[in-house]
Amino acid sequence: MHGMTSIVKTVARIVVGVIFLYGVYIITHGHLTPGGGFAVGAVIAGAFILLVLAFGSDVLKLKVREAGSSTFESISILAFLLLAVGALFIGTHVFFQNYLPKGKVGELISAGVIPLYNIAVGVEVAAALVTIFLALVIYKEEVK
Amino acid sequence: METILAIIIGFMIIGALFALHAKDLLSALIACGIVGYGLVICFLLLKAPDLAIVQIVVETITLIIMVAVVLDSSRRELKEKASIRVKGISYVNTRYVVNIIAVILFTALLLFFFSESIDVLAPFGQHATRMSTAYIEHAADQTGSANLVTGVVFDFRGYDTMGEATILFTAVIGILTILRIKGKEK
Amino acid sequence: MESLIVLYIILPLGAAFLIPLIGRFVRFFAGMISALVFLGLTALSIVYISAYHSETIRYAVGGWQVTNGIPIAIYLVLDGFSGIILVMINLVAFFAVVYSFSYLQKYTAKNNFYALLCLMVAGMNGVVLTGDLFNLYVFMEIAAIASYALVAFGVEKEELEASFKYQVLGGMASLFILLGIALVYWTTSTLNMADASRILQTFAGYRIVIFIQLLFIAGFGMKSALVPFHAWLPDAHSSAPSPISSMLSGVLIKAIGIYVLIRLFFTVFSITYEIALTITVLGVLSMLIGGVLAIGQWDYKRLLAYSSISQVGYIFIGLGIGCW
Amino acid sequence: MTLYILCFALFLTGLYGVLTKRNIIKIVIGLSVMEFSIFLFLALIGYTNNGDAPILVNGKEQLLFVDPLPQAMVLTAIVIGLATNAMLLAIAIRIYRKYGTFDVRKINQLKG
Repeated sequence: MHGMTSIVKTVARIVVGVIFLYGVYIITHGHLTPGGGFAVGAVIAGAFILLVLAFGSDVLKLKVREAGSSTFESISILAFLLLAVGALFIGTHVFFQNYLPKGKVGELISAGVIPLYNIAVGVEVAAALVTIFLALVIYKEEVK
Repeated sequence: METILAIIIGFMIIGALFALHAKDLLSALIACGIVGYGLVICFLLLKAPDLAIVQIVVETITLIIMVAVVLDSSRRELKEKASIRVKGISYVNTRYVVNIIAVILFTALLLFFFSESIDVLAPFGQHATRMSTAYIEHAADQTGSANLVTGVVFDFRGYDTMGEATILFTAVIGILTILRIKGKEK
Repeated sequence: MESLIVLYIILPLGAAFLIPLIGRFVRFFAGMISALVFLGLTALSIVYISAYHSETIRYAVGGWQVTNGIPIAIYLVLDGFSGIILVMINLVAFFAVVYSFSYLQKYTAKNNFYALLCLMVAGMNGVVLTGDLFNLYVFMEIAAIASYALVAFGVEKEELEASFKYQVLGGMASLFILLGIALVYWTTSTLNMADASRILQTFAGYRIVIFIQLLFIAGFGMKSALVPFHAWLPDAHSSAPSPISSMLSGVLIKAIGIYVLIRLFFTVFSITYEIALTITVLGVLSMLIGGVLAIGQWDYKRLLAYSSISQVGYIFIGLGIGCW
Repeated sequence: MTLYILCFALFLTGLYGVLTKRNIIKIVIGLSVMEFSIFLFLALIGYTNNGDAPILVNGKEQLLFVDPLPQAMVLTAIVIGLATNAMLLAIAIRIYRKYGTFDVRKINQLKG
């Protein structure tokens, strides 16, 4: 896959950092402001897709990245499940109970497990979208 | 408010019809984008900022993937013609005309049945909450989340969200399975 | 003992999430863990049937209590009927895994096969156990998407075509069902099945209820290969790997089609004469057409698929007559 | 009520596309239009006149909110729609490479 012109590359290099920063902002404030795990996942995946489209890459490198992102995905969704299962052993022993202290409404560290779920889902969605995109690109490159 | 929404939905219907009838697949995709982004504006008007954010990014990524699929194909669609030509004389293609009449009749029938059957339900803007009354009243003190949608998605109905993350995982495994180069070992 | 009910979801999902991570390094991990999970769940279902056959177990996920007389949590419900279906799902899945050990020799990407099978079983278990309409949709989609990918597992021409047909019809069916669920929410403002049935009683005989019921018949009829909507089953059945064929017509069309329809029509809606007649007529058609079309088949898998369609017809006749 | 009927008309437009079009990409577009109409439908159901977006803001007195439950349902359904679309497109690209066309009339190895 070929990259694009140096104008696109330069702009992409600057913009990607801003997009990541925006993603991190929404994910940490997911329980306070609009947005949350899904939006962030898609935003970060968009940044990755921008990088791949702008700079281009050979198939071998893309394959390494695909393996990495699918591993990330499995780990993060497993973390989500473990967070939910953890409720079976803590507190009142009910599946999906919010077992951490709730804190004060409107503060950054509040709402118990919700921010953790948010982060797990965010990473999962981002990794999933990146894997889907890379799988399509690799298939198109390998089978002509 | 209702008029603006009605106009936007009207545009979305026109966009959808254009997308389904465009000759070039790329312009069909762009027209499909009209429907998707019109939906974003509707979400904003309907006081659903979470949905607007998610829809706008998801729509963009879907468009990128769809364009990537379409871009190196021939992009042309084989059309069914309204008239056929046999030995220099042109006849009206009866199958085409019958199709159009059937579609119009069926649509009118379904729309009529739908509009007749929904007249007992709550009109637009006068929705009465039942299950979500508790979600609205107790979200702040029982989940600690200031964003009620996040509270519902991750706490009251976190089980649904786990299912949804699982669906994305399933789709990824499925796509990796479908797009592997060799299906069988020789 | 009641709280073990969540294992039906956790164990297959956990296995499916672990397989891509560990299966790469340990050779027989995928097959062994899925066989163990399904065997364990079969045993658990048998214990449930024998110990709790006359009572219903309810489990509120998240521990949310009933407030102002309205259930707000997602409930998992296990009664005698769902217990039997659970035994069936997990037992057939166990045998499918045991058979795949040798069947999969010629295929690549074995780990993905087992992961998808685990996800499909998790989806079906979730559908059978849930007492919540939207949750039903979510888990139905897990099972459906896993089965789309499994039908195309061989990635040859026929498999891809069958999977595409199945996806389009299945996707349409899912959207009909989602529209039906949205209409139920509009009518009742609740998603809990027991609560919704209480409110729908005040709407008995209205056209909106008939509309919702028709949407559900169309949607779940497509999922269970009832006759006007049966086109996908023979193709999918004959193209899929053999273990998946057995899962498809053995449990998938029953668990996410017929079981849900029975659950909805016997517990949530009150049935009018016309709807019961519609179901019965569709069942008779399905029985006849499935049987007649089976005569001309020379491929054994297609023959069996048409036989399944015919059997689905018998089940629907029973459902229709039982509703009167 | 007009809004709901328009929304159902959008649903029927998508259904018409799925049932009559013979091109894989057009079928995918039809399915996504049907999806969009249902998302809109759910969002319309949850709207309350003069209601606020369901977010608590410190120091502001809010009494009436839009129903958050349909919004949560749409949030879930959007991602499900993305997953189904991606699966369909993966199959579509593979079919295109095998047959050289998106036309379903030319893709008929299986009979019946």
